[in-house]
Amino acid sequence: MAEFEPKIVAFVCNWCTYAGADLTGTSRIKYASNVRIIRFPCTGRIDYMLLIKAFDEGADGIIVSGCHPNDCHYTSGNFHARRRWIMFRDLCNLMGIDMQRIKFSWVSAAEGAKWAEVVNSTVTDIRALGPYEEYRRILNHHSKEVTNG
Amino acid sequence: MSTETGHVSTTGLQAEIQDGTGVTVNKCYQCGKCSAGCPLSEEMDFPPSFLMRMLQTGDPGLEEKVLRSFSIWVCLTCEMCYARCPMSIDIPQMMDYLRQKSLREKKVHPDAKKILAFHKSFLDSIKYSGRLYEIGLLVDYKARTLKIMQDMVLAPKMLLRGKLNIFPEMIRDRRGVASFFNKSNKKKS
Amino acid sequence: MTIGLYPGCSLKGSSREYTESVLAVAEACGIEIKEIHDWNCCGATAAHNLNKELSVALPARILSLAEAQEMTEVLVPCAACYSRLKVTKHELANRPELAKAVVEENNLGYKGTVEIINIIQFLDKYILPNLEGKIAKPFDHKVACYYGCLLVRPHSILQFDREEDPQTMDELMLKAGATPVDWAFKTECCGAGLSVSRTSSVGRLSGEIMKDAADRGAEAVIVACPMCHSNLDMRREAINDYLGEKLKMPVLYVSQVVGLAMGIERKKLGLQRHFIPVNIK
Amino acid sequence: MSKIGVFVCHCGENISATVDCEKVAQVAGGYDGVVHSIDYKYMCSDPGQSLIKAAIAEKGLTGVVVASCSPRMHEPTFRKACAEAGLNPFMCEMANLREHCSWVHEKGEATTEKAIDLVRTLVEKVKKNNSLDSIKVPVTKTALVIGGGIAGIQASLDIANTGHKVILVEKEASIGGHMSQLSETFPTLDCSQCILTPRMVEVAQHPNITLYTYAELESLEGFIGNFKARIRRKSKSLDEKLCTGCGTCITKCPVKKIPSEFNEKLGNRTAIYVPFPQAVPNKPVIDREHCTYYIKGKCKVCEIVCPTKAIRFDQEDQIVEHEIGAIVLATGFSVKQPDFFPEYGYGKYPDVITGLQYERLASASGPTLGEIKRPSDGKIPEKIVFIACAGSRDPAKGIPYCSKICCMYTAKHAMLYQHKVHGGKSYVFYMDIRAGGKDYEEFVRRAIEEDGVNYIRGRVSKIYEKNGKLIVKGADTLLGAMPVEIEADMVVLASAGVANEGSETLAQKLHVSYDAYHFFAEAHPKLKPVETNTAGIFLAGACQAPKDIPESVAMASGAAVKVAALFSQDELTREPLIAAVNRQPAPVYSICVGCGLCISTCPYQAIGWEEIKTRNGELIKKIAKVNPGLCQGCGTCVAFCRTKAIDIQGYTHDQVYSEVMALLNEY
Repeated sequence: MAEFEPKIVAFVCNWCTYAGADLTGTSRIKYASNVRIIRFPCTGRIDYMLLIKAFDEGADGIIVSGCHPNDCHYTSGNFHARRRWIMFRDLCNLMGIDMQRIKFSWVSAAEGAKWAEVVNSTVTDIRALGPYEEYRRILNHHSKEVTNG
Repeated sequence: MSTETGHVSTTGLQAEIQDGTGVTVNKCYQCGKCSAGCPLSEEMDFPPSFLMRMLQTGDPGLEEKVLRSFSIWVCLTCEMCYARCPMSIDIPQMMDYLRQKSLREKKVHPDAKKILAFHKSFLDSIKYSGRLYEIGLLVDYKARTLKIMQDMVLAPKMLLRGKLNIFPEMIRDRRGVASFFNKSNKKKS
Repeated sequence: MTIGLYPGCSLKGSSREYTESVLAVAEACGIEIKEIHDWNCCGATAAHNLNKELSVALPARILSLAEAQEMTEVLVPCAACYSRLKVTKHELANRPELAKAVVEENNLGYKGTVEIINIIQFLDKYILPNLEGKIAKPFDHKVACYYGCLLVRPHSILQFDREEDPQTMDELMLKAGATPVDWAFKTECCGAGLSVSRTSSVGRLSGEIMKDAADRGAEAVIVACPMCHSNLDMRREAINDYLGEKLKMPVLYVSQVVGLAMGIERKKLGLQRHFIPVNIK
Repeated sequence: MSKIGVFVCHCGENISATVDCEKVAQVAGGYDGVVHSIDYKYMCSDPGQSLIKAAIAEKGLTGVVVASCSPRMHEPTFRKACAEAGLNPFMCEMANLREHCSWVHEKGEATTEKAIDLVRTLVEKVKKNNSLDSIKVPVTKTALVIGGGIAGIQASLDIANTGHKVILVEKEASIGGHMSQLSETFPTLDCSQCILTPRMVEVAQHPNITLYTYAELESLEGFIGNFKARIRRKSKSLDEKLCTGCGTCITKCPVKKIPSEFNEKLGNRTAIYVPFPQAVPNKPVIDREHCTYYIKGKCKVCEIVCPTKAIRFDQEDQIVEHEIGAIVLATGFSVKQPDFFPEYGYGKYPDVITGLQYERLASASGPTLGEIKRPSDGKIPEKIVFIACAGSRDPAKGIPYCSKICCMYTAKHAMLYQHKVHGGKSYVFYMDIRAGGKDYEEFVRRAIEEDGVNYIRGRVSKIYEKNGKLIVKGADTLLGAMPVEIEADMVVLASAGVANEGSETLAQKLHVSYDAYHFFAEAHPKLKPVETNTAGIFLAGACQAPKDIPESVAMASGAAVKVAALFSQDELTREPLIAAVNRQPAPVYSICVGCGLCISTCPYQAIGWEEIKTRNGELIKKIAKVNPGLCQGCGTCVAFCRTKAIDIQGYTHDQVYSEVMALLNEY
């Protein structure tokens, strides 16, 4: 039987992680091909409802990656992202979203090799967790509740 | 839809060393710091960095020379090379691996027979009594090497100073310890 | 306070004075030492040279025994045994599948709870604090502290002192009233495992060590390893052959020096057992 | 209805070797709204760009997706091509098939599938793109140069000579940097100071240059063309206008045994000092850490002897503010103190020294007036050993990279030794000789062939002292790794060049990136070597990576041209990727509820209030308003806004949600 290949979406900032992933390419470091990157100006821009949307649309895992603390191109965007994430996490817990499926990391423009590691370890972890069918069930459950009033 | 992560392709002894010890032979950039610091490099047929180079070529003829070399037996595992290696290559572990392979394949350098005999006598002593029995070791070693006279001066002096036990110290669970030997022998065959 | 002891084979035979001195200083400070019951040989150089599995299985049994006998801290005076036990503990911690196999093999169980300490750490932690005011006879001599290979290497695992130009034994000797000399052969190899099979190599390696110590004005070489001791002391003939001179400098165990400083009688420290007479006080 | 064109690039074989480009183009051609989809060998080439322009003209494309390399590489190229064909440049997007796909995965279906997913995502995004107009901002035509070494000096002079103002900030008491410490320079053996000091004087006298020595950047705000810099001028305890630089205070200062930084601790200086005799400005500063007055409250000898009464003990640090249009970072490098080499005994044996210390010994203005003498006893060494790669190329010690300059200066050191000590013997332990550069290889050969320097290929394992000699234990790897032992009188370690301590803090102040070793990162390793990721901030010299003098100078001139090009415009166009608050017709006006959260989170204070009033001035509603001149487009406000009333161009809600949906749903 073919191994489960998870669908993973990466939300990354333009200045650090996107550039870091470019460096992974320039350095020809190979990594798993399951991850698709969506570029943002800054992790501060990432509206966490997008993460929910990604699960809605069938993602099995998510990576959010930006600059290291203090290295944000916009001074403090990554701190805002972190602060909001703390609140969002509680919300996720409440909704029953599996936190293991969302990975946070810091990858700078110089850390090409680290990006490959982040991707590979995420793929391995999500693969071990299996497809996110549970979310589909939550979704159905919630939508029933809504329709039943 | 995933592709495997990249890996360096090596074959032959290089690959075997990599699998057996985690040492990447190709990490060595031939600076020679190991050979410069090795206390025994002048007694070796190939100093450590030279040995690494031979392995790097992947040439079967040179690999054979490595397994038949005296170097791997005279190495004392003092760990100096590893301590100073700029690339942190664990040469001592690699030496262990090469010795064991050389022994398995009956390629031990003729001049290393004495060193090997000592190690074997040592292990036999442990197998028999669980601990090292020094007189037994010496007697056994002499029997293996026919160096009857060697250290004959030393033994009486040691006895006189209470440094040698006439009888071996036996541990209780000798069978348990001996079983390690049997198991690891079986695995090899 | 009870501390476990793994003496190792040499300390029961050719270097029993090392054990005697360790026990003597411990006793003088009221520290109870309990030998691991039914211990076996760690396999030393021979095992890891010839047989990888054995080089783990033998030390693992020792660690398991100590655990089963409810020891939390085990003193390993022999530097070679210390290195083997620490390396094995490290391997077992990092390779769970290996740890599992070991447990299956020795039927003793293994959790990895025992702390392994070397002689310097032992003297530093348990003897020195008791020594304040007990230095009866400061060991007022120039000494060369010889650490050898296996007390400090492999540093990534042992994490003891500095790999190059270590200092802990020097500091200890300073406290015992001695004056450590600054010398260059602190961590050079004495020839160890080749003692019997290639005595000439030992003569050269140990000879260089003794010569540098002598040139720097040391009156004694201080060691923490039975193999170093037997090479520097018992192989003095080979050393002198190599050097072409008659060096009479004695070689003492670090525990013997501490014992002498505490005023423990020489016989209890096993000084009479040395090949090269210890003529200094 | 969108009419999208998709252009898949092979990038020679860089993409097509692992991605089936034809298939990508074919699949994309079937997507809703895609009216044109082709693949081509080199999209960025002139014919490639013509294909895009032709398609825009012929098919009336409303959006373009170029599937090729990273947008960080060629986005400007393709946007410009679109603009030339009459399409708004912001209607062009790029799918990164090279750096994020073909280069990092093996050939196979999975890789092509990923490429297709990426193209589809961008197709859906571009459908939601808006035509945008660039924003114009004014330019302040004053440059700030940070660092007064050779790179900073060169950049300052070049910019000043184009007629623009320069503010040069140097943290030490004199400009000159490392170059002022050097003896002679390779490969010409020019005296370093002789070629540098005229430049230093030129800086001091240039009408367009304001020089702040003993000063550091405190903070920086703003953006390209419109920075505001605050500079801390540390107190020199001196009224510079009154001081004539006569030096009486220095002669009389009673604290004389402070190891001189300039002489790499091989000589001493006083508490009131100028770093070296040719310093610019040649006026002293008081080192408050060592000055007796500041420690004990009395002394004041300098004040008493000063003929012009210029000493000011109560002087305080001063903060000056400047409007700046562009910045050149030229903070240089440091030499790693090789105390992490206990096996070499640096710090333990006084005669084991660094290359930079050797420069001071060899310099005519140095503590030995150019004679090579051992620091321990002043004897002239009869045998000297140079060790290359003492720290560099040593991952175990944390520096895996090559410091680049050591091979050459080591050859020079050995050559100078042979010139100065007749009959002396010199040895160089090396791993490789890296002598790439005009006349460099010839220089090394000269050292070996004419001056008789002994090169030994191998690394040294240990150095120890015996009977006044340093025993160097190495190996000769060209002789079968044979052990070599040399009894030397002196050993010189070619210690690694490393980033300055605190360089990451400076990088954070300026929002420029830095690499794993804390050197500042250029915007592109090949095509943008002097730019940083932050527009308007440029790099010069060894703060980017270790480099030699000619390279530093060339880079400084390069950075100066970038600044001059910027200053040649009266207005700048900025990417309009900024935030805007939703506006609607009456009676809603805006869905902004005026909570003010965006105002408090904006890192640039770019958001303020706007009052919507009736014709007769009655307040209807108070909403947020973005100042387009200040907004940098980070989007933090967007994520915070509860009513989604604020959005950011280029990354609008519509765009990013479309991307997520397209990515996870195949057609």
